[in-house]
Amino acid sequence: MRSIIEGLLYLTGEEGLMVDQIKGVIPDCSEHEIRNMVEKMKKDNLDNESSGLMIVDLPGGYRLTTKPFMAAYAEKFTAIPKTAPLSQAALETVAIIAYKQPISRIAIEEVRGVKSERAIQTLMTKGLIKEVGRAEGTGRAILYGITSVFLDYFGLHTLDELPPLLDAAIHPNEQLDAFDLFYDKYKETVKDL
Amino acid sequence: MRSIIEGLLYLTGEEGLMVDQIKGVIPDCSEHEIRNMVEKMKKDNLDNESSGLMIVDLPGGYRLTTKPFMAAYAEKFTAIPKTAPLSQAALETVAIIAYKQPISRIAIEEVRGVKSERAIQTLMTKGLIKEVGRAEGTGRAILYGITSVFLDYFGLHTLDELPPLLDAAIHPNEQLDAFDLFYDKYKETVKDL
Amino acid sequence: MEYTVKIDAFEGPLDLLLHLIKKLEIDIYDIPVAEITDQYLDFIHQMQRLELDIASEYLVMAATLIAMKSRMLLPKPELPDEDADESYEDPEETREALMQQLIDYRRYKEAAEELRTNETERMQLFSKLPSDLSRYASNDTTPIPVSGRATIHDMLKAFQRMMIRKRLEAPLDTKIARQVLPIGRQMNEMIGTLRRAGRPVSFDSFFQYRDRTSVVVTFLALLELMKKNVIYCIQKTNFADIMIGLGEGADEFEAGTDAFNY
Repeated sequence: MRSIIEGLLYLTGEEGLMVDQIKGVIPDCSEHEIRNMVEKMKKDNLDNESSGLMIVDLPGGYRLTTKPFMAAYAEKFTAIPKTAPLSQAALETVAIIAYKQPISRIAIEEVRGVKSERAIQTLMTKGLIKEVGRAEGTGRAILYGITSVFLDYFGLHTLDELPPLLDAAIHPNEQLDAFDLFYDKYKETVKDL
Repeated sequence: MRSIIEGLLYLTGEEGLMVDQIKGVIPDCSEHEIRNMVEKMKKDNLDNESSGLMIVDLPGGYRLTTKPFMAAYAEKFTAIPKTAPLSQAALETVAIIAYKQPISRIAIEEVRGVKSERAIQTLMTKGLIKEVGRAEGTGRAILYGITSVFLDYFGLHTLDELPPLLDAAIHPNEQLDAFDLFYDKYKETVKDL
Repeated sequence: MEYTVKIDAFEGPLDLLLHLIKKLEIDIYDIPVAEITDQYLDFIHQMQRLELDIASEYLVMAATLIAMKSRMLLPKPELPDEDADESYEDPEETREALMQQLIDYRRYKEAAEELRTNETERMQLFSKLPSDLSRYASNDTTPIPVSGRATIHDMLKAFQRMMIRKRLEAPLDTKIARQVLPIGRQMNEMIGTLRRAGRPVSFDSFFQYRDRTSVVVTFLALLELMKKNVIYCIQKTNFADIMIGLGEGADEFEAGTDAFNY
């Protein structure tokens, strides 16, 4: 049971793991048993100096996270030139902007379900997106769109070359196949350049 | 040091953590010390039955994953799309490429006795193989080789870990040299995929 | 002989031949041409009778086998006939070549089987998505490395993962959304969380279920607790996480669970 909880805490990462979800996976355990077990794991993790991880409370659940001392190392880590130049967050955000432009920050956050200020900031400084106007109505939110740097960066000639977005939420696998097909063509194009 | 590596393994998740990156974060440690430490952590994790996590090898680094027994629970909780296993045709094709690279489509088809265009296509889109050059002479056929995604996909640290061929007609040293020649290019491929 | 296997169970004529060799317990180094040809043709006929599509490679192999078998039945010419239009193909050489091809193919087939084991083992292992480390990044102005740029593929993969992540985030039991969430209970729940944490907790972490009702109720509970001085909120800088901690009024606070129902 302890190992299962540990595994699930890892997989759910920043999203956190609800006690209900643990109960769903280990139906024989009462909420009380689960909470006791996690409290014990929490304590063990804190006491264990050779572990860089700890468990924190969420409303209705828990989350595995790095210990506070790790912040300095995480900072150092991000300073290392990366092989993957754009983070998952930035890639998600730029995908939404490419398909839905012009789009406001609030609308992006609705799609992603998380704050996207930093990602937008990153994309702006890298020149992949720009402000393309203001929304009508109160607030007059900034609207974002992609730039020619975006096209260049992703190896596209025009925006029309973006693969059509299928109903990704319902058919994730088919979606990937469509991407694969597109990817072939994309590589061929690049080769000819 | 151990706690730092654990923390970084958690943060990088599926992306994996390269030995170089660990060195960047803890500059006082030699590669040798890092590798020894991770090997120890690997063993401890495996021995520890109350842990649901383990560390696996990647080319040039490591990745934190759940243990195999977790698979049934894990599927529901991971945000990483599950891929279908390779078809028999693709698997045979990639095996031939791994042992005989660089190799042209025609040469692959001679070994298999059937057309292999589609299998090659699949392997390309999955990033398991890449074009590594052109054959001399007329036609200048495309030559294929494997990528480091291949190594990761099959859980190999280096190409040396490929299972030996039954009647070893391939000289292992030749194979290695060929591999070294491409190695830098592989890295680029992975980045591009 | 009964054939219970379909032709698409084979990866081509070589695979089929290997199957027959194994089934008939033939020594691969000494293939009886007549027998293997008969068996092979039997199989192909059977498939044709079932009106299955047979790839041309299978028919080419059939032709090769028939040619080899018939030449073996003919006497060998005493001397090479230099005037002949076609050079004589020694059936022994053809047999040797086929044997080599089969052995070669079998090696890779076996290697592929081992790789299948690796693949299966690998598929049992799962990892989390990389954490968003942007909050640790000191500046985002680093130029984009040209050699390591992302592709459309990366972007769309990221998008797909986001969709899966959102599906995972949705409450498991959708009925929750229709239940009345008592604010009082939510307030108690939040205080409990803060007590267990023993330190301030981020504002975001209270909004795990993203359905409208629970967001609204949680937010109202927060406001109510703030008004009563049970909790306090701090934000260090613009856009930083808002942290929520227990305030002075926390000790004596007790919400009736039926209070403030919505």
